[in-house]
Amino acid sequence: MKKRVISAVLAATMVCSLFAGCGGSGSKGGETADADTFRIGGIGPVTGAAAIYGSAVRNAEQIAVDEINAAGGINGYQVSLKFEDDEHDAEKSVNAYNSLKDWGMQILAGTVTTTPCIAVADKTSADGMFEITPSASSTDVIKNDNVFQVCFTDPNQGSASAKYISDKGLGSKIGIIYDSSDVYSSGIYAKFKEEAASLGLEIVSESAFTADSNTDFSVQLQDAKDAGADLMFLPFYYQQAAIVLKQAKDMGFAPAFFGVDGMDGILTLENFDTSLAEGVMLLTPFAADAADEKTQAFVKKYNEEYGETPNQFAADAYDAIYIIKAAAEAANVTPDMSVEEIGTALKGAMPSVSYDGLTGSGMKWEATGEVNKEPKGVVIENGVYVSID
Amino acid sequence: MALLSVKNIGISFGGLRAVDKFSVEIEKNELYGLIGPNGAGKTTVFNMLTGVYKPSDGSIVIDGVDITGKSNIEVNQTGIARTFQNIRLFKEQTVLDNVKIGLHNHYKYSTIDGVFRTPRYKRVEREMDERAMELLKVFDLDGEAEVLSANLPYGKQRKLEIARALATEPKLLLLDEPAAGMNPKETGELMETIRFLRDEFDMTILLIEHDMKLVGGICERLTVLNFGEVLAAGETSEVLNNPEVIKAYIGE
Amino acid sequence: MSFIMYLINGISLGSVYAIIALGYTMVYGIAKMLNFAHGDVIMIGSYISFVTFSQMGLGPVPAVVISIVVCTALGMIIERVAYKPLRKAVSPLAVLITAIGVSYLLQNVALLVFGANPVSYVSMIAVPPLKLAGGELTITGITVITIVLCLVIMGVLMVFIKKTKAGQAMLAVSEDKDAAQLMGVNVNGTIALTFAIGSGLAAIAGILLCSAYPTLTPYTGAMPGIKAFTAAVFGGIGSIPGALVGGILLGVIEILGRAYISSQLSDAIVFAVLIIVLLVKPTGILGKPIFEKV
Amino acid sequence: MKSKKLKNKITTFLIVIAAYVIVEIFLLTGNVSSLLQGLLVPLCTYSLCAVGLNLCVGYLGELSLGHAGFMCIGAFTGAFFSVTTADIIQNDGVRFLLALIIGTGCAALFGFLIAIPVLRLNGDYLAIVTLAFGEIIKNVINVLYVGKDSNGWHVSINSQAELGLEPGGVTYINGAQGITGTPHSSNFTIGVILVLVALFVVYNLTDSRTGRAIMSIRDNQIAAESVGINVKKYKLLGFTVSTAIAGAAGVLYAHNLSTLTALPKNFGYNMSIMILVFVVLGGIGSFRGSVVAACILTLLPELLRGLSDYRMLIYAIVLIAMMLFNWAPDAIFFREQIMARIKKPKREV
Repeated sequence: MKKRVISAVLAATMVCSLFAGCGGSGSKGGETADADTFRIGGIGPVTGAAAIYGSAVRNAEQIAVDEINAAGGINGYQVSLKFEDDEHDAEKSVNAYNSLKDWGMQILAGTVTTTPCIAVADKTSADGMFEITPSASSTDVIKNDNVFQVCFTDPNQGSASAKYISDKGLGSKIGIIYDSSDVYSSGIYAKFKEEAASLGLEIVSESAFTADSNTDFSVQLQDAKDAGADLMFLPFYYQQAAIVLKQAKDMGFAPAFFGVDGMDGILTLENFDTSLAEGVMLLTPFAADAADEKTQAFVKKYNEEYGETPNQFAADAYDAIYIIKAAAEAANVTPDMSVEEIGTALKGAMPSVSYDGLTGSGMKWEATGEVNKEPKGVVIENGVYVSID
Repeated sequence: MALLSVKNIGISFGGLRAVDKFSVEIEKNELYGLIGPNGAGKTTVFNMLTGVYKPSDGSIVIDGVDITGKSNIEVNQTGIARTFQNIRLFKEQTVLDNVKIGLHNHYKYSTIDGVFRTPRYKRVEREMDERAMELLKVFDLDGEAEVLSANLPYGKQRKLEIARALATEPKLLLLDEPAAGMNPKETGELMETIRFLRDEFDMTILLIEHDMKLVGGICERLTVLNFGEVLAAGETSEVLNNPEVIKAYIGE
Repeated sequence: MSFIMYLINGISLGSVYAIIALGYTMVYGIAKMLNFAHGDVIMIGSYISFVTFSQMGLGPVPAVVISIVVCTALGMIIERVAYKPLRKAVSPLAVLITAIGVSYLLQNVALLVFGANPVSYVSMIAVPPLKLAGGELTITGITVITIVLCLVIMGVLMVFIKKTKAGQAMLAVSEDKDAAQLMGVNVNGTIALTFAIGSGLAAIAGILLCSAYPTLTPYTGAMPGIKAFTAAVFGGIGSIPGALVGGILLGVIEILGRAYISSQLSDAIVFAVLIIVLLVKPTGILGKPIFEKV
Repeated sequence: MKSKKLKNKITTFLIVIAAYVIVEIFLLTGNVSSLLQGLLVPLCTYSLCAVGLNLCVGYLGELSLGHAGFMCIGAFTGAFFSVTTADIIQNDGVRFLLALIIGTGCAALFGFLIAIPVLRLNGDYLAIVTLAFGEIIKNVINVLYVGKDSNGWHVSINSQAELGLEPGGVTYINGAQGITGTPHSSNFTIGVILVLVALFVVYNLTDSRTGRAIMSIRDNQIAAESVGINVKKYKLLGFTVSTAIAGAAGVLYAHNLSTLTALPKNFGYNMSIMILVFVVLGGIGSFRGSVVAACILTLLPELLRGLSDYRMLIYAIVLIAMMLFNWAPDAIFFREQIMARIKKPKREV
C-alpha cells in the first residue's frame, strides 16, 4: 500500500514538473522576451548503439555555433544551440523535438539518422519550421518542402558509386555486402544494383547482414570469394567495414574494396590497423586529412575541443549550421520572427544559396531539399586519403 | 454394479514397479479406506485413478464409464474429485473463489458475458455464490469466505480442499490423508464431516489415511497396500486384525 | 570446401557463444536467475583488456589477468549489491528486472568512460593461421585458440565441479538451496563464487569475441549475450555440457543458415530452430526433465 | 472482497479519467509543454501494453518476453491497412477503427497460433521462446517488401527490386524502411479510451468465471486440472487476450508517427523487457500499478533530459534503486518499520 502511495506521489511530482517546465519558455508567447538570439536545435542519438553519429553532430554544431557567435552571429544576432538525444528511435526523436520546442527552438539542424528524421520531418512540416538534416539521407526525409539535406541522398550515392566504378574501370566482377536492416545501406544498395545493371557491371555475389548479426562476415566474404569477385562494394558504416577488411585479410581474400561516405572514419577508428585499409576506395564528400584550409582548421579545432578526429557526420553538421547562416542572411530573418515566418523565409531562400563548405564547394539545393554537390573519390594510401582523380 | 471398478492396474517408474495388479470394487455410498506403510504406493494409486499418471495396464471404470488413460481433467468431469496429500489450494484467491473454481463446470456463462456483465453473468454469479456458501457452511468455513486461502490455518485448508472437490459434484471423492497435521479434536470433527458428506450428499468416498482411529472409526471396508501390491482387502475389522497387516505395519 | 570453411567458422563462433553461455547457465543453475547483465560484463572485460594491452602497453598475460580480475570483482560486486538483497523477494521477476537495470548501468557507464566511438580491438593472440588442403582452407589462429580454449575451459569446469569441495557445494545449491543450507553449505558464498567464475569467464569470452570480431563499443556485449543465453537454453539451461553443445550448435546453425538459406534471416532461423528444439524437448538438448511430485 | 475488487476497479477508472480531464483542461488553457503533448499518446501506448502483459504475467502466471513482437504485428498490420486504404476510406475515424480491429485481431491471431504449441512449455523456457518469437517477427518484417501496381500485389522477402513493380507502382512495406506516411490518426482521447476499454476488459475478465479459471492455473495447475478446468483453453484465452491488447497498443503507436520500422529499439526484446519492467515495478497483478509505472518510466528519461550525458545512467540507477526499494525483503521490512513509527503517534493523538 505504501508503495503505491509513494509511486502516486512520484508520478504526480513528475507530471507537475512537466507542466511547470513549460512555464518558463512556453512555445508561444514567452519567446519574444529574448528576441536577440536565434535558437537552433539539434537532435540525434548520443546514447545507444548509434551514439557515435549523434555525438559527432552535436560536437560539430557546437563548434560552428561558437565560431559564428565569435564572429558576430547571424544578421547581427547571437545563436544558441541545444542538442537533444533521440537514441535513434522515432518516438524518442519526436519527444526530443517537442522538448526543443518548449525551449523555444526556431530552426532545427537535425535529425541525424533517417528513421527518426522522417517522423520529425512530419512534425516540422506541420509547424512550418525550417529543418536541415546533416546526415539523414533517405529520399523520404525530404518529402516535405521545409526539409533540406546536407548529405547526398542514398540513391544518389548508389548511382554515383556505380558510375564511378564503371567509368574508372575499377572492377569487372562485383561483390556486394549490405546491411538490410539499415535504411541507408539498403537504399544505396538498391540503386547501385539498378545502375550497375544499366551500366553493364556484373554483380557476382550479393549478400546482406542485419544489425543483430553485424560482427561476422565470414559467410558473405566466402561467398564473394567463391564467386571470384574482384571488387567488393561495401555500402555501410566503417565499424562493420573494419571487421570486413580484417576478416577478408584473415581468409586471404584480397579484392579491391569500394565504400561510400559511411566508410569515412575508418582511419580514425581508435587502434585500427590502417594497413588493412590500404587501397580501399571510397566516395566521400569529406576527408579529415584533406589539405584545404577549411578542413584543416575544423579538424584542428575539433581535435582540441573533443580529442578526436571528426568524421563525415561532424563535417555535415558543421556545414549545416553554416548553411542555416547563409540562408538566414539571404532571407534576412531576425530572431523576433515566428517559427513559421522564419521557416517560410529560409525555405524560399535555400534554392538561391550557394555554399562552399567542408563537404563540397558550390553546394546548391533543389527546392525539394536535395543537395547538388560533387562526390570525391579517394583511395587510402599509406594510411591517408589520396584523391583518385 | 459397483460404482468404481478397478482391475489389475499397475505402473512402473524407471524400471521400478511402483504399483502392481491393484484391484478394488467400491459400492455406491460406501466409505472405503486405502492404507499401507509409507511408500506403499497409495498416492500413486490415487494418481492413476485421477488420470495424473496413466496406468501401464489394467482398467478403471466409474459408473459404467471406462476412464483408463483419460486425462485428469476428463476424469474429474466424469465424476472423480480428489484432495492432495500436500495441500494444493489456489493460494492467491479467497476461500469463496476456491470453491467457485470447483463449481466452474456446473455453473456456466461465456467469457463475453463475464466481460460485459450481462444479466446472465449476474444471475449465475449469484447462484454460484449461494452454492459455494452452502458448501462452505458444511465445513464451517462460511465465516472466512473472503479470507485469502493461503492465510487459513492448516486444518481449515484441508477442509477447504474437500469443499472445493465437492463443488465439482463428483460421484466419487478421493481424500489423500485428510487428517494429516490435524489435532485429535480436529480429526474428530473431520470424521463427523466425512460421515455427514456420505449421508447428506449421498457421496462415495475413498480415503488414504494413517490415523487408524479415523480409519477404524469410519471406513466400512479397507484395502492394505504394501510394496505396491494388495496385501489384504475386506471388512475393516477383519483387515485390521489380519496378522499379515499387523506385521507389515509393525515390521519384522 | 566452402562448406568446411563455414563449418569451422560456425564452430569458432559457437565456441565464443559457449563460453558466454557458461556464465548464464552456471548462474541460472545455482541462483535460478537470468543474469541479463552478463553480456555487458563481457563488454567491460573487453574494454579492460583493450586499455591494458593496447593503450597501456602491458603484455598479453598481464592484460588478460587484469581483465579477469576486474570482471570477477565486478561480478561479485553486482551480485552483492544488486542481486543478493532480492534473492528472497516474493517474485523471481524482481531480480530479473534489476539485472536489466544493471545491464543499462554498465552500458551507460562504458559510454561515459570510453565514449560512443567504436575502438578497433587488436588481437593479442599472435598464432599464425593454419593452412590446410594446400592452402585452400585457412583457419585463423584465433579460431584455433577459441575452439581449444573453449574445450579446455569446459573440461576444467567439469573437473572442478566433480572433484572439488566448492564444486560439490555448487551442485548441492543448484539441487536444493535450503537443503544445502541445512547440510552446512555456505549458500551465499557458493553463489558469490559462481558469479565470480561466470564473470571471470566473461572476461575471457570478451577477449576472444573481440579478437575474432574486432570492433568494440559499449553495446558490443548485448547481442552476443542474448544469443549465448539462447544457446544456454538450447543446450539445457543449468547444464555445463549443455552450454557447450548449445553454443556450438547455435554458431553452426547461424553460419550455415546465413550461407545456405538467407543472410538476412539468419537470426530468424536461429530462433526458429530454438523454438522447434524446445517444443520437441522442452528442457533443451541436455536439460534434465522437470518432474512435479503430485 | 467483492466490494474491495469493485472499489479497486472504480478507483483505477477514476484515476485515469481524472488524469485525462486534468490534462485536457491544461491543454485547453494552453499550459502544456510540447514535450508533454507529444508524450500523451506514447503514455497511453505503453500503459496499454503494460496492462496486456500484466494479464499474461500477473494472472496467467506466464512470463512473456515477446510482447513487443505482438505490438509490432499490431502496428504493422494496422498501419498497412491505413496506408493502403488512405484513398479509399476518407473518414479518419472509421479508418482508424478498422485498422485497430485488424491490428488487434492479427496480433491476437498470432498470439493464439504461437500459444498452441508454446504454452506447453513452462516458466523460463516459455519466456525464451516468446523472446525468440519476437525476434523472428522483427527480423522477418525487416526483410519484407510489399508493393502494388496495376497487376496487383507483389511480395518479396529479399529486396525491393525483386517486387518487379511497374513504373507507378507503390511500395507499401519497404524492408528495413518499413512503412512511411501512416496517417496521424492517434490522439490522446483515443489513447485514453483504449486504455479504459482495455482496463474494462481485463478487470471484468479477471473478476469472472473465466478469470478465476485463468488464475487457478497460475496458482496450481495440477489442482486446476483436478477440478476439471480446461487448462489449455484458458491458457490460450488469457495469452490471446494479452497479445490482442499489445496489438492494440501497436496500432496506436503506428498511427502516432509517420514512420514505422521494426528496429531493436522499438520492437526488439529490449522493448519487451521494458514493458515487463513496467509490470513488475507497478506490481505484478495490479493493472493500476502497470499504468502508473508505465507513465512514470516513460516520463522519467524525458524529464532527465536536462542531465544530458548522464540521463540514461541516472535512469538505470533509479531503476535498480526502485527495484531494491520495492522488492527487497530487507527494504520492505525497513519501510514497514518506518511506517509503523510514523503511524503510531497519530493513533495516540
